[in-house]
Amino acid sequence: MADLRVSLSGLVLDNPVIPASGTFGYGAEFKNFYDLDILGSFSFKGTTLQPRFGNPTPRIAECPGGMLNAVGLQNPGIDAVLAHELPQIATFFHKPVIANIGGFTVEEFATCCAKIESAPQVGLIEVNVSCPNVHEGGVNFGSTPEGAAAVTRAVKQVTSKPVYIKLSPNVGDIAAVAKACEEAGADGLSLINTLVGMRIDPKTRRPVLANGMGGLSGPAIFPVAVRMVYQVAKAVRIPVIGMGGIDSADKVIEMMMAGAAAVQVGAANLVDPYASKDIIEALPAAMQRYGIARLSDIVGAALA
Amino acid sequence: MADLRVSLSGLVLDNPVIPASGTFGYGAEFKNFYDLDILGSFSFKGTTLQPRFGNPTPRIAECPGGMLNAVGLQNPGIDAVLAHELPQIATFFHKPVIANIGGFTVEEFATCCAKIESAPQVGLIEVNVSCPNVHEGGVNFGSTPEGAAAVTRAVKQVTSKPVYIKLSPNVGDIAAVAKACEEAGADGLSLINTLVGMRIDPKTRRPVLANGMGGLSGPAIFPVAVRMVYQVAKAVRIPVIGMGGIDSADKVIEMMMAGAAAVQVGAANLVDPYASKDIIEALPAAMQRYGIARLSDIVGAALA
Amino acid sequence: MERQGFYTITENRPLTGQVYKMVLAGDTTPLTAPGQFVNVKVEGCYLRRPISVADWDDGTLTLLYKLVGEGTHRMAQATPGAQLDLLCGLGNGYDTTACHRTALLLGGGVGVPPLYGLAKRLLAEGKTPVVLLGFGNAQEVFYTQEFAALGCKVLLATVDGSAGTKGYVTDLLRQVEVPYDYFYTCGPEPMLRAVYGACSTSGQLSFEERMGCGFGACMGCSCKTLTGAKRICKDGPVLCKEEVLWQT
Amino acid sequence: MERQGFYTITENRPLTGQVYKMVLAGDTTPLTAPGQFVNVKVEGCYLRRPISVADWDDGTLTLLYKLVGEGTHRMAQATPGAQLDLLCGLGNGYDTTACHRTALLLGGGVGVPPLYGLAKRLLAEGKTPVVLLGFGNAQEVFYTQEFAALGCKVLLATVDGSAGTKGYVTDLLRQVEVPYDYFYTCGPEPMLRAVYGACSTSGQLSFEERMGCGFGACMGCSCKTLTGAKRICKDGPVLCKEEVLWQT
Ligand SMILES: Cc1cc2nc3c(=O)[nH]c(=O)nc-3n(C[C@H](O)[C@H](O)[C@H](O)COP(=O)(O)OP(=O)(O)OC[C@H]3O[C@@H](n4cnc5c(N)ncnc54)[C@H](O)[C@@H]3O)c2cc1C
Ligand SMILES: Cc1cc2nc3c(=O)[nH]c(=O)nc-3n(C[C@H](O)[C@H](O)[C@H](O)COP(=O)(O)OP(=O)(O)OC[C@H]3O[C@@H](n4cnc5c(N)ncnc54)[C@H](O)[C@@H]3O)c2cc1C
Ligand SMILES: Cc1cc2nc3c(=O)[nH]c(=O)nc-3n(C[C@H](O)[C@H](O)[C@H](O)COP(=O)(O)O)c2cc1C
Ligand SMILES: Cc1cc2nc3c(=O)[nH]c(=O)nc-3n(C[C@H](O)[C@H](O)[C@H](O)COP(=O)(O)O)c2cc1C
Ligand code: FES
Ligand code: FES
Repeated sequence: MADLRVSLSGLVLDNPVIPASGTFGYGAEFKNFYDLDILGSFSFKGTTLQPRFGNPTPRIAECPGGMLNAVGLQNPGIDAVLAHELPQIATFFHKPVIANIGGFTVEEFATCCAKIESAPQVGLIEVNVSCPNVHEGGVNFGSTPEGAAAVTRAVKQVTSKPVYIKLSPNVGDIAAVAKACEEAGADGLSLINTLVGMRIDPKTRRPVLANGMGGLSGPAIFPVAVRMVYQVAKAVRIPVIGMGGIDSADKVIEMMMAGAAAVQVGAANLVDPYASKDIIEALPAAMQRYGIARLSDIVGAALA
Repeated sequence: MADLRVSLSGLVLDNPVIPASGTFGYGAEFKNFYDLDILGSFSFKGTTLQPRFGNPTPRIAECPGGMLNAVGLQNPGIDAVLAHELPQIATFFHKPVIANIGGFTVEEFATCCAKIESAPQVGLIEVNVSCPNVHEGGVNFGSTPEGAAAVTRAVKQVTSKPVYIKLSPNVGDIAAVAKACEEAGADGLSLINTLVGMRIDPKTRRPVLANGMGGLSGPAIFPVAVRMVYQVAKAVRIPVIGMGGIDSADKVIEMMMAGAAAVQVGAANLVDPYASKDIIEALPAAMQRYGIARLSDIVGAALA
Repeated sequence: MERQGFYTITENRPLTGQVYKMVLAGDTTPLTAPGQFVNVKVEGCYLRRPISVADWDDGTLTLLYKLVGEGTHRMAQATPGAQLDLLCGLGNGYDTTACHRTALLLGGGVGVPPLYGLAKRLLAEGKTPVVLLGFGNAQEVFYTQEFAALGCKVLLATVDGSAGTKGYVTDLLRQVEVPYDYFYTCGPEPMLRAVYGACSTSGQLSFEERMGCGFGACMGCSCKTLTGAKRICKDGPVLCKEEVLWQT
Repeated sequence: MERQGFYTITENRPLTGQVYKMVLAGDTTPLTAPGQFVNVKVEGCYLRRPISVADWDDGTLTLLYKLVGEGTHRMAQATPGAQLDLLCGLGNGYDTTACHRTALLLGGGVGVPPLYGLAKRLLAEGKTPVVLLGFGNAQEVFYTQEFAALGCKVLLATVDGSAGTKGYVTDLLRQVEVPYDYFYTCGPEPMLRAVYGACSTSGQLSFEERMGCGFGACMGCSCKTLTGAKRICKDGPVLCKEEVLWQT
C-alpha cells in the first residue's frame, strides 16, 4: 500500500494535497462536487481583519497556460469567518483546516491571528505577506526580508498554532526572505504566491484588469515555483509547502522532490472542480511508476 | 497602406519584429527558410570576449507553454564573430544587425563593445547583463541597479553606437534597475530575459538540466513580460524593446501598447522557424482589426 | 445543482457570419431555469468559456455563441461527434414566477440566447412573452423566426435600420401594444442600463463578467448590489431590478 | 536541406506494447541520408519531438517511436487522416560511402529505427549489412522480420534472454561470422560506448540529446568532439568514431 501521509510541523495529513487559498473559497462550493474529507487539508480564502469587497472588475484575465487574478482579497472579515464560515466548514470537513490570513499592517496580521487562537478547527495559520493585488499605497511585506520577518515575529507572539509564511515570488532573492522568516520563528513557509503580470486588450488599448496588474497562476508558473521551492528548501530547515501550477500527480512528485513537504493546488481547481480529487487519486499509480513507497521519502530528493 | 516602421534611437526599422538573441544564431540557419531582409533586424547570439562552449547537456527542458534553456552563452568569441560571422551575415542580411554582448566583468563588457565599434554592420549594441545561466561564482549585473549602471557607464565610454541594456526579470523592482541604466546613459532597454526556473525528472529524481536551473521563455512568460515592459516604460523616457513569449501579431501589438518601441521574438523561432516571418506578415491585418494606421502610434497606448 | 460532464456535439453551424449554433447531447438534469449557463472547456485555452443555455430538453442543450476571440473561434471548429467538457447548470437563471401575465423580453446581440428558453418556459406557464430584439444590422440578426415559431410577438430593431426599426431595443418600447407586468433582459451593459431606465415595471437583468471558475469559488466575478456583494456566476447572472447598483 | 511541412498520417499502430509505427504521406525530398530525423509538432506540447526516419520513399516516410512521456503518448493517439507539422530532413545522417563491403549495424531499443533505412541504402549500393539488434526482453522486440525480409542476416539479443542471445548487442559480436570493414550504431549511450570499445574497425555512432530547435539555431544540443563543438541536431546526430570524445 502506498503511504501518502506527510507531516507539517506535527500536523499529519493523509496526503500532501491542499487546495490553495483563494481558489477554494471556504469549501462550500466544492462540497457538492466531492467529499472534502479526502483532502490533506484546505487553505481557506485569504481573510483580513475587516471585511473587504476587493478590487473592481474585471478581475480575471486569460493567459497562455494560466490566468491573472486581481480579486484583491475579497472576504467577509475574520469575525464573520470565525462566527459563520468555520461552523459551516465543520459540517462538511472533519480535519484541521488551514487559515490563510492577509493584512496591511503588522498589527493587523497579529490581531487576526490572535483571534484564530480560539478556533480549534484551524490546524495551521498561513500568513500571506505576498498578495500582489492589494498594495493600496501600503507595503507588500513579502518583498523584503525585514518586512516578512517583522510580520512573522508579531504573529508568533500571539498564537501557539504552527505559523507558515506565504512568500512572494516577485523578489530577486527568495532564499533571503525565507531565511529571515525562519530566523524570526516561522514554523514553515508556503510558496509561491502569484507572479505579477498584465494583459492588455488591443481593442480598448487598456489593461484587461480594472486594477491594471494582477497575479499570474497556473501551469505557466510551475518551473518558477519548482525553482523557488528548491532554493528555499536548500536555504532553510523548516518545512515548505510548494505550489504554483500543480495540476497532476507527476507535478506533485516533482514539487516534493524539489523540497516541498506538502503541496497546494490553486488555479487548477477553478478550471476543473475535481482537480484536487483527481490528483489525490492518481498519486498511488504515479508513486508506483517512480518506485516510491512512502511519499514523505522523496521530500527534497533532488536537493542532494 | 499600414505603416509598420518604428525607430530605435535613430535606427529606423521597416517593422518592429526582431528575432531575439540566442534563438537565431548568427542568422545562417534561418536564411534557408526565408529571406531575412524582411526582418526589422535580428539580435545575434550572445557573444563574449573569449569563445565559450557553455554548460554541459542536457541544456533544454520542456515546460507548460514554454521551455527552459541553460545554454550558458556558447559562442565563438567576439574576434571570431567580427572576422567570420559578420562577413557571413553580410551575404544574406542587408540591414543593420543588433550585437548582443555578454560578459563577466565590467571590463569584459567594455572591451567587447569597443571591438564592435569597428563594425559598420552593427546598428545597435544590446548588452546582456541578465543571462541567468552563467553565474560562475560571478555577479549577475542585471540584478542590482548599481551593477547594471556600472556596465552601462563603461560601455557608453567606448562606443558611439546606441547601447541598449538587456534587463533581468528576476528582480523585485525592475523599474529601479531601468532608471539606473537610463541615468548611466543607456540609449534604450531590452526586456525581458528569461525567468529562472527548474524542472525535475521524477525518474532520476534530479533536475532535468545538467546545470540545475535554467531560463524560462515562451508564451508562459508573456504576462510577466508585458507587466515589466509597462512598468519600465512608465519609469523611463528611453525606448524599450519588449520581449518574452511573443508568438503572434496580436501579442506584438499588446507588447507595444504596454510601451515597447519594438519587439523581439525568441523561443517561437525554435519551435517554428517561420515564426518571425509569419508574425510580420500577419501584422497589417491585425492593425486593421484594431484600427491602427501607424504602428508607432500605439507605443505605450496603455500607459495613459 | 452545477455538475461537470462530457457532452457530444450533434450540431455546430453558423447562423450569421459571427454567431454559431451548437447543439450538445448529454445530461441536462443540472439545468433548472432559463438564463443559466454552462462553462465550456476549450482545448488550447486555460479558462473555460461561459455561454448561456438558449434551450434544452431531456437530452440536449443548445448554445448560441458569437465568435469573439480564441475560445469561441476554436469552438466553431469543433465537429459533430466530438466531446466537450462542460460545467452545466451554473447560475441562478431567471425566476419566471415573478411575472404574472405578460412579460417583455428585451435582448441585444448575444444577450438574445437565454431569452429563448425563457420564452418557452413562460409560454409553458401560460404567460405571454413579448420579445424585443436588437442587433447591429440585418446581417447580425438571428433567432427572430424561432421566437415567432413559439408564437411570440417579436419586435426587431437594428442600429443602422437595415432590418426592423432603426435604433435600439428600447426604441421598440413604444411599439408594445399590450400592458406588461414584468420585464426580463440580457445584453451589453449599456443596453441593460437603458432598459432599466425605460421599463417602469419590475424586472430581472442578466449580467456578464469575466470569470475564473463560474461556480462561485474564486470571487473573480463579484459585483456590488443593494443587497450586498454578489457573484455573477453563482448568485447571478440574473439580478432583480431592485438590487441593481450601477457602478459609474 | 531541412524544410517545414504538413504530412498526412496514413498508418499509426502499435508494434509492441510500447513502440508504435507511424507512416506519413508528404514531401520527402528534404531527406537525403538514412539516420536523418524529423522534429514533430505535437499539439499540447511546446517543443517538437525529434524522431528518426526509419524508412522513406518518394511520397511517404516511416517513424518508429516508443511511448515515453506526454509527446509520444499524444502522437500515439493521432488517427490516420490527421495532419502533422514536421521539420523534415534534419541532421547529417549516416555516410554509407565509408563502408566498402560489409558493415555491422548495431541497434538497441529505439536506436533500431534509423538502421532500417541504412540497411536498405547499403543493400542498394551493393554492400552487405549484418544487423545486430538488442532489446530488453522478447515483448520489446520489433522489426527483426523487416530486416530479414530485406535479405539481411539478423542477430538478436535480449537482456533477460527471453528472445535470441541473452545479453547485450555487443555480446552478439562473437556470432558475426563474416569479416566487416565498418560499423554503424544507434542506441542508448551506454550501448554506444560498449560498441565503440568492442568494434575495432572505424564506424559511425548516432547520438541523442534534448533539443530546443533541431535545426542548429539554439545551441541546446551541443557536444564536445575531438574536432570541436558540434550540434547533435545539425552537425550530428551521427559522429565518426574518430571524433567522439566521451564525457566522463
Ligand atoms: C453568464 C454569461 C453568459 C454568456 N452567454 C453567452 C452566449 O450565450 N453567447 C455568447 O456568444 N456569449 C456569451 N457570453 C460571452 C462569452 O462568454 C464570451 O464571448 C466568450 O467568453 C469569449 O471568449 P473568447 O475566447 O472567444 O474571447 P477572448 O476575448 O479571447 O477571451 C479572453 C477571456 O475573456 C473572457 N471574455 C471575453 N469576453 C467576455 C464576455 N463578454 N463575458 C465574459 N467573459 C468574457 C473569456 O471568457 C476569456 O476568459 C456570456 C458570458 C457570460 C458571463
Ligand atoms: C536525433 C534523435 C532521434 C530520435 N529518434 C527516435 C526514434 O526513432 N524513436 C524513438 O522512439 N525515439 C527517438 N528519439 C527519442 C525521442 O525524441 C524521445 O523519446 C521523445 O522526444 C520523448 O518525448 P515525450 O514527450 O514522449 O517524453 P518526455 O520525457 O515527456 O519529453 C520531455 C522533453 O524531453 C525530450 N526528451 C525526452 N527523452 C528524450 C530523448 N531520449 N532524446 C531527446 N529528447 C528527449 C522531449 O523531446 C521533450 O522535449 C530520438 C531522439 C533524437 C534526439
Ligand atoms: C483567484 C485567486 C485568488 C487567490 N487568492 C489568494 C488569497 O486570498 N490568499 C493567498 O495567499 N493566495 C491567493 N492566491 C494564490 C494561490 O493561493 C496560489 O499561491 C497561486 O495561485 C499559485 O498556485 P496555482 O498556480 O496552483 O494557482 C489566489 C490565487 C487565485 C488564482
Ligand atoms: C535557447 C535560448 C538562448 C538564449 N540566449 C540568449 C543570449 O545569448 N543572450 C541574450 O541576451 N538572451 C538570450 N536568450 C533570451 C532571449 O533572447 C529572450 O530574452 C527570452 O527568451 C524571452 O523571449 P521569448 O519568450 O520570446 O523566448 C536566450 C533564449 C533562449 C530560449
Ligand atoms: S467566476 Fe469564480 S466566483 Fe464567479
Ligand atoms: S537543438 Fe537547437 S541547436 Fe541543436
